Amino acid sequence: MTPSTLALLSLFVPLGAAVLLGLLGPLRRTGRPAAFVSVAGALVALAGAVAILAGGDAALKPGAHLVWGWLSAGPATAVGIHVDGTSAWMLLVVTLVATCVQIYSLGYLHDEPPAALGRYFTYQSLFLFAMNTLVLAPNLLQAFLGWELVGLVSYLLIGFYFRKPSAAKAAVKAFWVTKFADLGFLIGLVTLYAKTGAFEWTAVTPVAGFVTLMLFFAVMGKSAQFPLHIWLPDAMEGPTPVSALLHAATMVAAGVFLIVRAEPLFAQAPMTREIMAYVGGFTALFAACIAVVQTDIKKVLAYSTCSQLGYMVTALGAGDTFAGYFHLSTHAFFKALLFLGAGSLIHAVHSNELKDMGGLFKKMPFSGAVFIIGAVALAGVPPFAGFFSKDLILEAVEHHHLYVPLAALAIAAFLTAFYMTRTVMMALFGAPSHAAEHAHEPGIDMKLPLGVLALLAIVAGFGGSWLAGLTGHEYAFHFTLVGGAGTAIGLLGIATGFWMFGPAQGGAPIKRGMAPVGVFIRYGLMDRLSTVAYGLMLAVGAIIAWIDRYVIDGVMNWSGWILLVGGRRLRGLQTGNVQDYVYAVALGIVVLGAWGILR
Amino acid sequence: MTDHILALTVAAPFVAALLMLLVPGRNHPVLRVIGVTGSVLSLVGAIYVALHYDQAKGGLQFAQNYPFVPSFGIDIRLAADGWSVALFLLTGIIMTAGSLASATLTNRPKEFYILLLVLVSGVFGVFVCQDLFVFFLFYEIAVLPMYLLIGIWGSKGKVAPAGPFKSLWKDLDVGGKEYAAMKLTLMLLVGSAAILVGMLAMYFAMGGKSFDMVAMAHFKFPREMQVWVFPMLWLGFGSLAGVFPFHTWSPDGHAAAPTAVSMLHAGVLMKLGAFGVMRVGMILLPEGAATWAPIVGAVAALNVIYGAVSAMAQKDLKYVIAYSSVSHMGVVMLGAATLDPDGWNGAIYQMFAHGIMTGLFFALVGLIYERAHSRWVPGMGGFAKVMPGVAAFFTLAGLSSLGMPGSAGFVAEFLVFAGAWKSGHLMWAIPAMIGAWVTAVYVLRATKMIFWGEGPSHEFHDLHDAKRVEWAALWILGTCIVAFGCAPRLVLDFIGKATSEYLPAIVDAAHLVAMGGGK
Amino acid sequence: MSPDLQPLLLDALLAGGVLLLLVVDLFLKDTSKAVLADLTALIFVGLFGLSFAVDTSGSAFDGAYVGGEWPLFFKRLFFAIGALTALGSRDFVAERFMRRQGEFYMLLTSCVLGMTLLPGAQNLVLLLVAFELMGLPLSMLAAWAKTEDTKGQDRDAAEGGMKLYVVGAASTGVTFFGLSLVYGMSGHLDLAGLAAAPGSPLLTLGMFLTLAGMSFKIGAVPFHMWVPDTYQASPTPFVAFLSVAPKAAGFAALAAVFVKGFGSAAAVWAPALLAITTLTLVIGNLMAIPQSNVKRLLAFSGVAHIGYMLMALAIGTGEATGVLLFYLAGYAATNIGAFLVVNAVGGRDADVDIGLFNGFSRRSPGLAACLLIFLLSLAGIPFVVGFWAKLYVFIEAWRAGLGWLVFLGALLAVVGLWYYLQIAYAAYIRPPAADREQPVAVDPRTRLAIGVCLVAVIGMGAWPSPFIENALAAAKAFIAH
Amino acid sequence: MTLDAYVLIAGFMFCIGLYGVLTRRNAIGILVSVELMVNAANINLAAFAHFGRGIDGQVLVLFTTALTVAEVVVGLALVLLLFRRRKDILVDLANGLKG
Repeated sequence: MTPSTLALLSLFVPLGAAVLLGLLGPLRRTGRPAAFVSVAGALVALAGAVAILAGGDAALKPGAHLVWGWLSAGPATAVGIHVDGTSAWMLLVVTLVATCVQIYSLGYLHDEPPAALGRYFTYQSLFLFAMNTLVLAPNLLQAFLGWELVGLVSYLLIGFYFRKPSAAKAAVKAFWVTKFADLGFLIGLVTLYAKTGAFEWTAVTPVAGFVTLMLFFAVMGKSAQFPLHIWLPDAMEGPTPVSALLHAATMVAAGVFLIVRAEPLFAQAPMTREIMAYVGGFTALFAACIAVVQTDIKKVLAYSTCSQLGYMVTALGAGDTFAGYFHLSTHAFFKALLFLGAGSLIHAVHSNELKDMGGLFKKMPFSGAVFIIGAVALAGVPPFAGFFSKDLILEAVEHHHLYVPLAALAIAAFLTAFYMTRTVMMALFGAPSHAAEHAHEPGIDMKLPLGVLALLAIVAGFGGSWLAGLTGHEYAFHFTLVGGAGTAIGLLGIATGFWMFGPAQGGAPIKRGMAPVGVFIRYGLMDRLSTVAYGLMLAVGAIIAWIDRYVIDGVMNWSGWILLVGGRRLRGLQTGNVQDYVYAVALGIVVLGAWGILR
Repeated sequence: MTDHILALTVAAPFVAALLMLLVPGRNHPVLRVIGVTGSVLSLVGAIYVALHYDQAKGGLQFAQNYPFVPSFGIDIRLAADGWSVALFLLTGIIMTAGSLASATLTNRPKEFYILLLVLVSGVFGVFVCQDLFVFFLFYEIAVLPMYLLIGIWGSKGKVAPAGPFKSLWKDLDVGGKEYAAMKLTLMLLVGSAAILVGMLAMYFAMGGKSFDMVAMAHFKFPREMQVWVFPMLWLGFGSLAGVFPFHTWSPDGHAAAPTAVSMLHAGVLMKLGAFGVMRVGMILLPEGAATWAPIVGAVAALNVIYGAVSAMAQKDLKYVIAYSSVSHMGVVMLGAATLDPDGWNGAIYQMFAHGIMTGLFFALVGLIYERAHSRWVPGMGGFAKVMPGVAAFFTLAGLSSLGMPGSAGFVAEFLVFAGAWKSGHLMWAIPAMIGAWVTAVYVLRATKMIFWGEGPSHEFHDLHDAKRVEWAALWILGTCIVAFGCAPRLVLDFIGKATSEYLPAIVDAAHLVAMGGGK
Repeated sequence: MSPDLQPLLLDALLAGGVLLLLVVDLFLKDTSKAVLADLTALIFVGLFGLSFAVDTSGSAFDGAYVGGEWPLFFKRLFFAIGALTALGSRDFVAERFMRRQGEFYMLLTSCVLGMTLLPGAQNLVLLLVAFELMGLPLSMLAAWAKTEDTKGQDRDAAEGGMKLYVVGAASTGVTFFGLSLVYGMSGHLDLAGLAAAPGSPLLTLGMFLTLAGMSFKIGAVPFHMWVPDTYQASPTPFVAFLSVAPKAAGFAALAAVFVKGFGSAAAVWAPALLAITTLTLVIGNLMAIPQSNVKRLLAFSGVAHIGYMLMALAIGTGEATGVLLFYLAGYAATNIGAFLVVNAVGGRDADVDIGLFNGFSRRSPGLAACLLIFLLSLAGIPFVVGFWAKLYVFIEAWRAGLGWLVFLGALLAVVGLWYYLQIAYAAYIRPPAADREQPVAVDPRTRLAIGVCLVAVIGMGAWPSPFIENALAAAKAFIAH
Repeated sequence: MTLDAYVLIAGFMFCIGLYGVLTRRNAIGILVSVELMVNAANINLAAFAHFGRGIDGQVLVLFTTALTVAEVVVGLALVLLLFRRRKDILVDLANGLKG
């Protein structure tokens, strides 16, 4: 089969699963059978992605392009698929992680009622379709369609436990914030259309600067860049596999993927790139600071995701697309691994809180081991996956003389290593909590995805040059001063973490250093800000609605009332005395007569 | 037979209404069957028209003339263009869903169905009528039954006295259903008065011989006349389209109206207003339209954001949806004001998309109200547990309303925004886009407050999901939202065809106006 | 002078009918006098039918009376109104004024005789005689009260009749005085002579005094103030008659004197008439809003309608006059129907409060639907005759360059809808009072009359063409002669 | 006397009559005042006829006289009716219908 056929398969089989489950209520409500439908769909999609890459990059070099007119006949406003190295690899990453997560979910959500489980897997299938729509987009229009759809599924999945008020709140917050950012996408899209008449990735246009700036605004929302990252920590209200898939590996990385795809546009906009580098660098540092003081294991990972996305954005801002893309891929694997591993721990102790864990390594060696693999990969320890991509990013940033972002990334690297060590120490070692005493390893359905992802987290870094070749870049690992320094900083972070939270300390909660700063930033500033903004909007709404009801509508009522009162006043003339009536006649003839004579 | 398909489609509901006169009022099943049959027949007619409209040829098809008042040059001229096809379909769909949704009505169904069917005949007529005068007649038929429909079958609301006009409350009974019905009727008829005046001005400017709209489109009215007649038509028709500040009938009217009436009114009738502005105001008076377009667009942009922000503050569910209609009709008017092909296509498509979406919304609100006996959003919560189907459809409608890709609403809004941008009116497009975002805020907030969270509290003891025939309406409309969102060209091609026929003349006129010459 | 009475054939037969009624009345017992109503209706129907069969063109009395399409249109209108009134009055009158039925129908018929004579009059003498022949019975009929009954519907009949009489008598004096000046300045009493009179201030004064005097009969503001009081007090079936027939006759007289007689001086009187028109439109509509008595409400609504008709009169062209005829016919059908329904609902109550209509549609759905249609026609809603009537007036007004008046008229039509809907609201939306849940009793003849009105209202609304053509032709003949 | 004098007298009479209608509370007084108005018109008609406007005016005087008689008869009947109902004939007290 040709790459385009395979890509269509990967695209539409999950959609088919979603539609099937969506329309067939009875099937959906059976729970596990429904889940198998979805998993089967994901497996087919994965097989398609693998087959595309297995077909060799000869077929992918020019890129298979297949479009149908959507808003009108003709290619200008078309949808379809575009399969080249970049999208093929991304397709593989997405389908692979999605498959892992879906299989994992079978175990993780074992205790959910069947109807809820069916709903969950319907969303999962829909997500895969939406994400593939975005990945395979032949133009920005379709990218936007996919972009919005993944946002929708994110909303639905965060709100999966919709009866929980905090989850409901988090779901709508996520939607509002990302949708607000999406205004940027829409504006950029419309501008591009207005100026070029189409939505091509490769458009050359004088407004590229504006368009890319707007696109980046959308990326800031979806990829959780400061200050639009506020939704991501709250999004952890969703089930942990969802966090792994959407809010760590794939959906939040869509922003990065978008910039990678739209490279020709961004290349025309150096200004935008510079802004990106600074925003990314700041986010990397900022989020890492907050991650240090989190007590909820998922929140640690969420801020870590934020921070890592900052890395990618900085790399893209430095103009090194491949560095960003590479980190996207490795991050997808190890962060999904971390989340799923964390999920395994959570599943065991029924709590997200680090203080409820502790000493779990002994009870759950497999989960603990894979979690540690993920952590070291994230910390950038060679030869794990994160090392290579992070090294490349630092190198690229240095190469473009972006020293401020570079410094931020370096500090972030230290903090990353530090907080991951802290997390590992607090969760896996030290004195077990009461809840942790009955913890045990999950079943095979959860172990299998963990194993696959752990493997990838170890080896993915070595595929760098292959990936570069696939996507038309050049890359070979070589030692540089800045990269080495980065690694050293990372190791220093681990050491510090070990020193502070190691067995000697017994996983004591943090009370030193930057704790107040982080707490302030997290709870004092950003949350307050979003609450204030929301409250302000509601207040404006209330004022406008009041004006509408009592002033605008009041004027309407008033004009009717004038008639009513006018009529009532006039009734006073009708006195009932017939001579007054004759007076009216007399008045009439006097006026008429005067008019007649004087005219 | 097929030559007269338009007349047959227009007449089908009316004939059904006449048939009902013969049925005793107690015989509910027969009445229901006649009502639904009349609606379905008109839907079949609409589909027939869509299938047999020759897209390659375009223009006015299925044309038929029926003499009416020859001495004043009034004929019933029926013919369909691409827009008619799309809006015919919309009306058929909404009416079918509406008649299904009111199948559970037990209070005087005979009168209800008769009025509803007469109304919908008028709507069909407007969309295919090529005689300005008869256009107006159909328009009136579509508007007037509203009074009784709301007055008799409506529900009562209450508005606390406040504000600078507080003293009016004791005289006007603000908030009641009769107040709403009366306000709606009077405001719309004041609009009609303006339309009538504009219409007569056009009739006499053309020599007082004929109301033929095709002839009028070719006739070049004097610039000065266009410039004062267009605003008459804009505000006249616009009052039905909820143009600020003549939108205030809409929240009260929709909130008071019974389910099927809200569906039809917000779903189809408001479109008549916007359709009138475009079909009569803009196409027949291109220079007037070009002169006024900046103001029309600015008011429309205001409508979008104003309606959305107002909706955000509403606590009564029906008011939320009603204000959202005001906001969405702003999108339609914005598209119309762009005088750009994408903008116009978007405007008509938004009529279509919003019609279906809001029809679904009102159907759902009706279901919720029927079960919860309350429309007070803050008091609800957790309804998704007991009515998951309703929750799902409500979410779907909400997504269309906020312009989610894959739903019809996205296509429409996107085209309108693109049109606004292309016509160089950033200052319209940005408020409109922000308005679309505010839509997301209030729709999801409402969804959250109604369906999510803990609950439902025990005061809502007879909540249950949709049943039997109620599903039909939901499925019809829900399917349409997704189908027309995924495959917009099903109707967009028709719309685009007609737009491409009408627009060039207006663009030329806009150039003339911009140059200040062209007399 | 060879009295060729051919043009007056119908009028002569009607005069015979008056006598016949008088004579028959003598031979009937009180209990069987109700048959006089049927006889009256029969006379009118017969004459109505005959009007299609005989040729009444030509002139009589040495040119003082000219037949033709114009008078014929009015005659048919008056015959129809007379027949409908007689049918609608029958049971009402028989129940209340059992002994005085003969006089009632005799007066009604002679009143119609005055009206039928009027449109053809080409001479002020004949015009005045016909005008008075019409006017005097009206006062009597308006005061037609059952003196023993001091609480029921005719409680205030004497007062209402007296008001009509006093304002009417004063107006007659004004008319006479005005016409005397007109005669003095022009030297002629025939309309053709008036047309040739040279302008002078006294002539204008006379003209305006005549206008004022005649405006009383049609109830134009500010000569309208008797209208609501008299309508409220008088027997309702008679109000149905009073609200349409004298108006039509008054317009015939005004058209004769002004459009025809002073046609060349239109520039003088048209502005004055427009001022009256505007006042009438505004005052009539505004004062109708706060009314709670349906008869008063319809009275003020009638004043408002006179405003629309005056609009057509003020334009003064042939087409406008034709439109006026159409308006009169449509208004007659609508208003008679409305008042007959009001009579049925009001029953014996002294005041027909809107509250009496509560739940009407549940009590008698058919009758309520009729009322609704009449109200819609009054409001000027499409597909009933009132719409076309207003529309034609607007079209003609626009043609005459009175765009502002069209706009005002259209806006006030919306205001009109407001108060008409108040009745519809009570009838359709409010529940019936506990003691009034049974269907409204309507006698068969009233039912017939209402049905005829309904058919006319819907027929002329759905298919106005033949009627407007007929009216235009009549007006054309009138102008051309 | 000249025509102007007749017309002036007639005008004066008409005004007196109108004033009477407006001010007399007694119904009979109003009837008499109306007579004055009509007779003012009659004086006009007769004078105009006399001063060369032809015989028509005099003919009309005869007619108006007859019509006025009829009118007064009706008026007196109404006054009687009013009296039977109210036991007085003061028109300004008969103001039950208003508004």
